[in-house]
Amino acid sequence: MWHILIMTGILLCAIMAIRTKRLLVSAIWLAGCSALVALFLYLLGAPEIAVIELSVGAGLVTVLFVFAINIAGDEAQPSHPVISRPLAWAVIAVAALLVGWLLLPGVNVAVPGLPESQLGNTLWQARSLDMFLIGVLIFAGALAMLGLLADGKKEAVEP
Amino acid sequence: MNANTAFTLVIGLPLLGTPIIYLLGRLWARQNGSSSAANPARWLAVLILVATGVFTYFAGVGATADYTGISHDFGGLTLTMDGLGLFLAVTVLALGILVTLFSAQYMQGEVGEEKFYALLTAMIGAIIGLGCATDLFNLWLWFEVMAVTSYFLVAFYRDQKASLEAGWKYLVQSATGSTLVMLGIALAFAATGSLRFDELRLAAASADPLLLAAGALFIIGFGVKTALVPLHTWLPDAHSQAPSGISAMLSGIVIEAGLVAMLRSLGILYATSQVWGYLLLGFGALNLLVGNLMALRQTQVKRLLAYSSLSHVGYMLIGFGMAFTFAMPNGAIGGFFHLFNHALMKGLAFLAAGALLYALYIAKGHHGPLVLDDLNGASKRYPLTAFCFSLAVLALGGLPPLAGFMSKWQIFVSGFETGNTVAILLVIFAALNSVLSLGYYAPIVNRLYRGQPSQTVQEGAKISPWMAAPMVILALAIVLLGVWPSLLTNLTSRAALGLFMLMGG
Amino acid sequence: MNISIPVIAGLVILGLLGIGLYALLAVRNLIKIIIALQIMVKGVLVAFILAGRLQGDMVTAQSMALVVIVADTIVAVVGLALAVQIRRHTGKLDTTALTTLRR
Amino acid sequence: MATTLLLLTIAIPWVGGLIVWLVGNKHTGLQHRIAVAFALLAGGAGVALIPYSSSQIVVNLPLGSVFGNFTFVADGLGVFLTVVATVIGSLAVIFSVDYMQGEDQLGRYYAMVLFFIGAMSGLVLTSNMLLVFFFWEITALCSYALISFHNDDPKAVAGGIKALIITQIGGVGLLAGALLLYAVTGSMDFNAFIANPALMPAKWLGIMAFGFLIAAAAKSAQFPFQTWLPDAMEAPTPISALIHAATMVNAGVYLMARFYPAFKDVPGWTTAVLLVGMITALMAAVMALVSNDLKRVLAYSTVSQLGYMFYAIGAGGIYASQFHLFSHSIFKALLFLGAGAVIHSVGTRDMRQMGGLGKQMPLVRAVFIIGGLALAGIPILNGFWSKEMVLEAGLANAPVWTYIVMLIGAGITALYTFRCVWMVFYGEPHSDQHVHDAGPAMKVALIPLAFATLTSWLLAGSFGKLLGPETLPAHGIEISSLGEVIHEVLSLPTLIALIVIALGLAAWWWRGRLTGLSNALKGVGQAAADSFGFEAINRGIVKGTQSAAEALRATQTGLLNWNIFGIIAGLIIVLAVVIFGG
Repeated sequence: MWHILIMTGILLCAIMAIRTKRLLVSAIWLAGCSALVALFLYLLGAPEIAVIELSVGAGLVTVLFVFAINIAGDEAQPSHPVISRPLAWAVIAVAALLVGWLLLPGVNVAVPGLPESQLGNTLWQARSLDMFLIGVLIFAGALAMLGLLADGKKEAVEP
Repeated sequence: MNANTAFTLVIGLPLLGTPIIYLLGRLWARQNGSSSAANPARWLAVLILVATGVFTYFAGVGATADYTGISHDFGGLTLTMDGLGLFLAVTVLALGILVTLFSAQYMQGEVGEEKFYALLTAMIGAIIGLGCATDLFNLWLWFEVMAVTSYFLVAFYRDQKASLEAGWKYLVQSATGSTLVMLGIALAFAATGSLRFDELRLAAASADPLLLAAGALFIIGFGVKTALVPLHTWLPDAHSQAPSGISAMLSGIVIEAGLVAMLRSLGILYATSQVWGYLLLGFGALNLLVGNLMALRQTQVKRLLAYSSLSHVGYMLIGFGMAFTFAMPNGAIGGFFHLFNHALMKGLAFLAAGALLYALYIAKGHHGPLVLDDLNGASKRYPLTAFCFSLAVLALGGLPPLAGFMSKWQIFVSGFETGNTVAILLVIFAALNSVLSLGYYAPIVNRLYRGQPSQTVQEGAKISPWMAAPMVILALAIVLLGVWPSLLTNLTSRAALGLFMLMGG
Repeated sequence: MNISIPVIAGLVILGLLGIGLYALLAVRNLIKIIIALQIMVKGVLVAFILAGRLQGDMVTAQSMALVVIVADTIVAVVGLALAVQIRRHTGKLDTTALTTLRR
Repeated sequence: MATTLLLLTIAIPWVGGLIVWLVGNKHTGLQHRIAVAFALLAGGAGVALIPYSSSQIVVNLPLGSVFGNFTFVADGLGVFLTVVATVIGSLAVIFSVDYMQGEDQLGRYYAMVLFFIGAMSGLVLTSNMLLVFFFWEITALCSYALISFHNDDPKAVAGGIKALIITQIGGVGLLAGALLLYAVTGSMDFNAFIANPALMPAKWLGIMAFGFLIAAAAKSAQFPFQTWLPDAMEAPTPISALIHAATMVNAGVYLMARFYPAFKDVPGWTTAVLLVGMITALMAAVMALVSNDLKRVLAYSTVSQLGYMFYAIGAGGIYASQFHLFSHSIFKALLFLGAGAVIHSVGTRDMRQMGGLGKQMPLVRAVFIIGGLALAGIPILNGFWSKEMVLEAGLANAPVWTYIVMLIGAGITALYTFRCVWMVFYGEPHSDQHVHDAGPAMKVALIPLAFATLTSWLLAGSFGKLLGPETLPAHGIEISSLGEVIHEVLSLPTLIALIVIALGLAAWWWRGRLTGLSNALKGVGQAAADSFGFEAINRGIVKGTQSAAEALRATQTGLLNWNIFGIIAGLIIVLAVVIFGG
């Protein structure tokens, strides 16, 4: 029952994040969505990742969005979509139907019990290569952001 | 040298070298201002890549000692340089080193030069790693690193609106595809409980709907990067707006890295369904036709070359489709051969177009697109570049004695070997498309060799030997592989073996 | 109501991905497009955890989910940086303003 | 020795081409000399190869996997065509010294010519199907590059690309056949297959036979692919002589002759070859009759004569076809080079602007008339002997009505040849033209060809030996002496043929009185001037493709939302295939 409520909440937040005209409000709906997803993950038995999602997804990313919206400006946009809404909905519905066709029977099974969690160990030992790559990724992302946001002329005359 | 150590260095060196390149370049730029002499970051990048190449040689000696390749455990994850991994590493390093050399003059004095070299090196490292991954999630992560490093490279001219636009479309479409791949990985994990290729392959023996969905998501997700036809729309924009060296890398190796990732993930699911091969063949035919028709009426040179990449991916897809559908070894070998040749040919074409673009526009501070009319009579002033460019486009069109002919031949052979009428018709369709492609390649050559140089050509700047040298090397390689195709058989057949082992053959 | 938890999770996954993709089709604002990508990734997160739950391998699932969160934050950062830069150069945050590259 | 010679024949021109290109366009004198030297060397190597002809493989470079062994065989057919390519090639290069004097970008010109000569030798000497295709395409590439040598002229560019694309479309037939050969027999070597065509199941053999016919028809400008050759006349004239009269266009005839023993039992194949040859011979002859462009007349006549060769092969007359090929290469090269000398000095190709040139250029007139008489089939020039042999092969093995059609073709040939000679060298001179005689290098090239036109038929016996069972065991050519040929030719049908040819000549003299007839045939003339609608078909295809391409460009909207739509559409398609197709 809780699950259904949370599901409704998640989807509602997501829809609102898309529908709202103002970007800041949109970012806040996204944060709400994120928080509910974190709760859902907690209920699914993943407390550690729920915490991380809460802090990164709902926290850090929202801050980033607010920051970006501050720079870019939050003017109301004409909301004429390029692709007519019914067509978009129809396409999405068909795609979701087809994925669901394959997915739902597969997941409709009994849930096994939860073993002891050892996330830390797994992260730093079993999947340490992934952690290394995350490091590379963060570095690359930082470089890209620096590069993109840097003001060309100013940098040229820097001593 | 110990092959295992060499392999570790091959993986680690480009990625660990990235921050060093950046810091060195940054410090140097701070002290000297960015528009004067050569930034040492480029030489460090070349040095690191060449060193990686040397280590790849030693690792390759070890990797070819037996058919399983050479493995190294990083924590709980294993990287294995099998035939396919070695092949991809050789291809990306060969093209990458030449592109870095080429960029030395091309990128001279651009703001953010050091970031360019750092990210280029990281991208090459990521592609090497992608070829060696043995874990589905790890494969995706290498793929994602490659994507993130390339976003900035595509949008490098961040003062140009068109460049930003291209980068934006590339990022969003890429990220969408990447998300679909992630979902596919989650589904595969949900169905089998494992991510390692070998375990997954054993577990994925039946047509579990989750695995079928995963396969479909892999095709679409990786297909965005590979530029399968309805998903290809980012490609002409990104390829035409990126700095030319990056266009060469994108077209020559990045989209093919997506293809390798797709083949790896579909290879694991080989036993689940027959349709993967048919889908590859279908997308191959579609890519051929759409790529050629779209290129036929282009007036911008780099955009034309970008569309022709679509059709060349089509040839590769047909080769791999033959391997998947009819278990034809020649299909896979030919596919990999064409992949390599395409890296050379399209790399050369983009570098030559880039050299002209540089001489005619960028050196003068313009950022206009290079249009076909600008090529008129270019051979008068730039005989070497014009010759290399002609060689590249004729090779792309599949004319002997150039490399593109031989790899197409091998792919076509695999189609006929099946003895299947549909496969044979598909090959004939592909051959006719090859003819159609001459409809846009040949006029380029004619333009280059006109007697009267266009106004833009007459006013063009000089092309330095640093730009010419990589082109000459690529041109020689194209001719050499055209007259001596078996030079590469060892590498390509091992790559095919790697693929077939994955498929459980 | 007698729907099992995995099915609910499956619906969440489908719903989030569907809404995200719909937004990519229908929304023109650049920052909202990044938001849409974020929504899709949240669906994938749920998918990873669900997969781990079904296979009883929560540890692997959570570590993957962590990587996904970080990786997509990076993509969001780069995307936002691009969006900001585009806004600086075109004065707009609209995809329909970005059609110089066509045909 | 044979190995060395054979490899030299291919390698010398290629090395020469490379050197000429590297010398650079600043040293034109040196470029001329190098090109001539290497062409002559190649010619020498080619001729020296004659005594070594045999059916044995002399070069074998194993390459492995799908590329097979690169094998070369110096058998009669190959050696003969190599000699034609290298010798006429050297004469064309010598001619070019005068013709191309002062032209820009000589390096590219000579490099391509020499590259072509080497590739042509390679094409006829190899026994590896991959290499056949390989060299086949190289000759097409060189032909394209040389047709559009004057890249500033849009007509030349269009002609080059047209030639390239049409021969490439035909090339797909050769490709399919070659791939079939490898896929079914597991070997790229075609000699084993020719000796034993049963290696191939009948179904595949049929596809291969007709695939090769398509390729040969496209290469030799036969019906329905004939449209590219007239447009190829934008090439510099020595190129027209070398590539589009004497060598490359013969590759199709060569291919048919080479594989005749393997395909002759394929149902309908010989008939198809016969009919293609017949239709082309007649149609092109009519088109030659109404054209006013000197080079186009010669081009149509080339197409028509190639039709005779196809006809002979269809009728089983391999020797006749090859002998006609031999004669034709000589006299058509002579005619083209003569025409080149005329065009070079007059500065136009339109025959209506010429006339009365004989007085200013007596030597050119003399050799041109020799060539013209050979083309018309007047005894005792080489064209007479070979054409009669073709006709007799037809009379012996083909339906009589086809023989009659070919006879009519011979009459028209005589008529258009005479018309052409008259319009160029006789009649009213156009006084406003400044005409100068041919240069010395041109004469050096023309005189040997004229001499050969007069005498090459004397080689008929040795030619028969060259193509005999020792070097071509599967072809069964049994002609060993000149006497045999003379005996065969001098018979009643020859008389009939000569009468028809004489009628053709007479028709020109009486052209005034035949106005009624010519008015009646005006429709045919108009249709012929329009290439019997084939040009329109070509244009239609090109236009259709172009507009399809233009329409498709609308799909690249540049709008991110539509791009994403593409991704989702792709996802739906793939999912649907997976769910419903798996």
